[in-house]
Amino acid sequence: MLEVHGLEAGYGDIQVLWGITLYVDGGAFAALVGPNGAGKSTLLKTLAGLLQGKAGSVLFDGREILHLSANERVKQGITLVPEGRRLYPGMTVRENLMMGAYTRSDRKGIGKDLEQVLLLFPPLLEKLPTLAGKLSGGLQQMCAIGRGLMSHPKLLLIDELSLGLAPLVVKEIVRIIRQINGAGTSVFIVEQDVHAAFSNAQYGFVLEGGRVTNSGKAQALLEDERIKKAYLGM
Amino acid sequence: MVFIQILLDGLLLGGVYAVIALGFSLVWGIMNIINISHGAFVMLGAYATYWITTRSGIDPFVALPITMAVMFMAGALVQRYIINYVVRAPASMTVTLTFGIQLLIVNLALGAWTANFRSITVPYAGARFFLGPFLFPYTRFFIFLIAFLLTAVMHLFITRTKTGAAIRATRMDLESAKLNGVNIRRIYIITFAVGAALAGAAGGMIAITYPISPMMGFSYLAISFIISVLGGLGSMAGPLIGGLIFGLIEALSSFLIGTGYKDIVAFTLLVVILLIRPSGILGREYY
Amino acid sequence: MVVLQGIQVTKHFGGLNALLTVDFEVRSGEILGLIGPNGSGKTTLINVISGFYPISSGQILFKGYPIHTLKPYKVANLGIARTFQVVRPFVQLRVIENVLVGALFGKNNLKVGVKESFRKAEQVLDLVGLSGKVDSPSGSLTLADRKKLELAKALAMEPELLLLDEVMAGLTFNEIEETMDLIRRINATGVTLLVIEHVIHAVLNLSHRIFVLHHGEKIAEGIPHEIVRSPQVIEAYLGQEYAKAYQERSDA
Amino acid sequence: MVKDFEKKNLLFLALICALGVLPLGIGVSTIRILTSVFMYIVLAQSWNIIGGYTGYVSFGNALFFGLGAYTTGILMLRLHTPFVLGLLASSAVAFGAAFLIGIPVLRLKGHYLAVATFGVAEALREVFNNLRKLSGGGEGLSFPLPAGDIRQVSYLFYYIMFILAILTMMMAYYVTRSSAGYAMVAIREDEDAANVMGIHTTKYKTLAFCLSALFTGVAGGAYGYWVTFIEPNNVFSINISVMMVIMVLLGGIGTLWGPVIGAFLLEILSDLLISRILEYHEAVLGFIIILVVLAAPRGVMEIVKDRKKFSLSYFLENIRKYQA
Repeated sequence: MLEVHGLEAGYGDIQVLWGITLYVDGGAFAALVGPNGAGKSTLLKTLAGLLQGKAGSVLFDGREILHLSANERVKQGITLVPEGRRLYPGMTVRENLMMGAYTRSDRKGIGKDLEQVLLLFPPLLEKLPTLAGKLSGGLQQMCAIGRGLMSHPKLLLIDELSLGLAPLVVKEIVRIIRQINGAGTSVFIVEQDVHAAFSNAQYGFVLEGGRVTNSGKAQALLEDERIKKAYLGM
Repeated sequence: MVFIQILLDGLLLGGVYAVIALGFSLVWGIMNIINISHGAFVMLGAYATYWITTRSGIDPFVALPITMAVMFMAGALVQRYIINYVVRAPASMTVTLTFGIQLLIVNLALGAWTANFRSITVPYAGARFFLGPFLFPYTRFFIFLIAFLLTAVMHLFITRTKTGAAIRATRMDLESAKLNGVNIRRIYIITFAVGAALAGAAGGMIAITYPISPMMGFSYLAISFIISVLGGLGSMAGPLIGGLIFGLIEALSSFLIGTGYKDIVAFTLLVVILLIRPSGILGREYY
Repeated sequence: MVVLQGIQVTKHFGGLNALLTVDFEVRSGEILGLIGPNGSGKTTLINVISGFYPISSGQILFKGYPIHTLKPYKVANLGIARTFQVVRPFVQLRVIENVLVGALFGKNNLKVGVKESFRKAEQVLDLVGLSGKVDSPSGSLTLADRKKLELAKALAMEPELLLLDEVMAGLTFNEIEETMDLIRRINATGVTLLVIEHVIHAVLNLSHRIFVLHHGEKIAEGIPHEIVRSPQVIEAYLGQEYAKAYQERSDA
Repeated sequence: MVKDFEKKNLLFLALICALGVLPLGIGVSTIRILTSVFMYIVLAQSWNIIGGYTGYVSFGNALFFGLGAYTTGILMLRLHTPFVLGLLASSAVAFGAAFLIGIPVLRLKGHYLAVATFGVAEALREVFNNLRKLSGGGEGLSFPLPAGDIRQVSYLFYYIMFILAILTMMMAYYVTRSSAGYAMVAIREDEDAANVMGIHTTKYKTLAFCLSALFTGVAGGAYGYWVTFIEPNNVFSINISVMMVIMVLLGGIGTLWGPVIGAFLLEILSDLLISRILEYHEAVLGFIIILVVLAAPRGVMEIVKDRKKFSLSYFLENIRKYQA
């Protein structure tokens, strides 16, 4: 579904990604891990169209999308849940969720998806009229993922899912993401927490210094000593 | 008695001020651009109303929506082909650029329409009614109502419509808005065009009550500054409340200290508020 | 001798405890490593030491003198320099002029003239290995060179205590080796260092002592080899489950 | 290197000498234009110190011009002080005003600073419109007429503005090469980073503001005596504040020679326009402002420094740089 070949990107003169090649199959749950500064967020921003890739190709459903803008990619079916949630703090939870459906005009479909999101994340229901800026971290992450789902994506990209969340909350959200994935949406998460990433994904990639240094079945990666080395240097 | 009448006059005038500042603070708040040419847009709106009224003979109040539509288009064009290219530029560039636009518009208007004052005469110009001992001219009273109406419509537009939500979203988190599929450029065009339409409405309202000339805009720019700072940039109610407060302050200071000093009071107020509370008296963190 | 001492340092942001009653000390002449996962409060600690944020409660003493109420420039004038994680060169100045600013102000603060400060800046650039790029516009440097420049700016201030915030993030293996070497040489000239680093193997090799922050609290402190074996640290970095699994594997 | 330096200096000296004897050979109206160019060099270069080098974009620097004009005027008219003493007083008043205004106002940044400086200038304009006894209020203030025939008078002001321009240039030259100058540029580039490097930012921002006021005030005093009649709406005008900004942008912001080039080009151009199309000259000026900001916001200096840049793609790149 998503095929990335030799992708190079960065900020201004500073190149961060050096020829990234990876893929996400239709319906898959894929994960990418890597230490701080490896270029994880840069990769996702480039995939979502917030940053322009300098070279390489990004194929989505067989179509080249490297030069599409962010809003065009949303229409194609790629949605990014950004690092740090990035909700609209002065909008209510409902308004935030509805902003997720901004590109859609099928009222019925939107209504159905809103119901679906509230089923997936029941705690959001009573918070609908609350300003998003006043939610706890876990609820914010739920709202952010819910907002992403409201665009009815084919591929959901999630950046730093576990950042700043208590382990139990992470577990709960990961469970829901598996549910989302089970319903047919492809999921690609980028994580620092190796376990949260690889114990749930089918396969994964390791990013170091702007390059993919390792990839394969998630279970195998989880047991790979090299990952620990990348993190703890032992 | 006289004192209360003066306050009432101040309030009525404050309504017009509110509409002048409404578009200005919208553009400032959403796009982070101080539009120095806002006063020139007010002037263009005044002339549009004037020409529509004098040429076609329709009532100036009826001409207001037409004026707004014309100014909306003008604003959209200016945003698309000029301002769009400096939206991310530092203040030195945006302020200077919009000053240039102002200079261009005002001097073209001077060339086309001369510096002479013109006024719209309506048959009901002198009509008034009394509420107890207090006097209300009909035109000013209507204008005051329209100011409220426009503020209410803007409030509904910003809070209840999808486009309004996208405008607020763009203001709160640009990247998130992009990720939700908002076309930022289009949002900016709509925002600036609405700002211009509101400037046009204000200009029309001024043309109904005062003589107009191409040079009229600048003092309204200054008023926009003051009211935006007074009311803060966080809401649609800000300019209304700021405008009413400013109308009162202006009336009071002319009455108590003298007409010559009202601008000193106004500008001193502007600077003092900026220093004490730059987000304005009613300013909110979020739009 | 203790150069810098933090007593019950606490910093709230709204309801969030970025730092919670953290006690720490930096001893004269040492390299102290500060590690912890993302969002654990490392950068916040540097920000409060350098006077960027006021602390919510507690005390920070520099050579026994309280500095937690001082403005950043005062802290700098006393002899504490810092770098920024996201480097902040003065983009429109040449490389040497960037460093010159540090030499002119910093600890000496105007006691040295412009000419002499230029010479000082040249020496520092030599030390960090940027002598070939003295006149380059600083905006045109590569990331590795920008990191070096960030270090040079701080070094030119002639600090007694240098706070380094992830100077190795984003560098290649060789560049990291170079930087480690450089930090050792700086330390050898008598500068005390507090080093935040995510490149763990570097910080383990480099530091005399290490302390670990997690969720704004100190969870461990000690010499490098003990630290990496601490279950709390492994858990903080790799998650509870991973730590458990790792423990089982190494037991087996 | 040394030779290069000497060549530059020689060129500069030759230019000064040429401009020094130039008025002897040209008509009074040309002298007048050049006098005006020199005055705007003073204003633009002064603004450049706070707006260009320090990055605090003031839109109210006309207030120093106005204060200077009125200080000299009031002293000459009411106390019959000599002109030169008036100028000295103007510099002191402008400097002092900048100090008092700068400390609170320079805490603001960006748009808020722009609006606040504009507000202070407008408030002062209104104050002088109302100080009838002291300043003549809105009716303006007439200076004593300078002695001599038209040509002699035009020489006098030519040389006054010429010397002021040289002094301002020298100030800019020496300040930007001093530690204070480096502090100012560091503040512009990244105020927080400057702060942690040990720079007392408030001190240097205020200093920059005071220096930018100094010769602006003197130029105001000289201007009043030159044109013999001033009114608040004229000398405190936002147009003067904006002209300073435009000239610096046109020439090259934060450069030594940018303000000179900008003042020269814009003053000559606006004079040409006035003589050709009086009615629309300000409209054309507005158009030029728009073009400069869009296509060459870093001014002529950048193109002078690197002539290869002078191409369509350079301008297109500038236009695209800040778009949404």
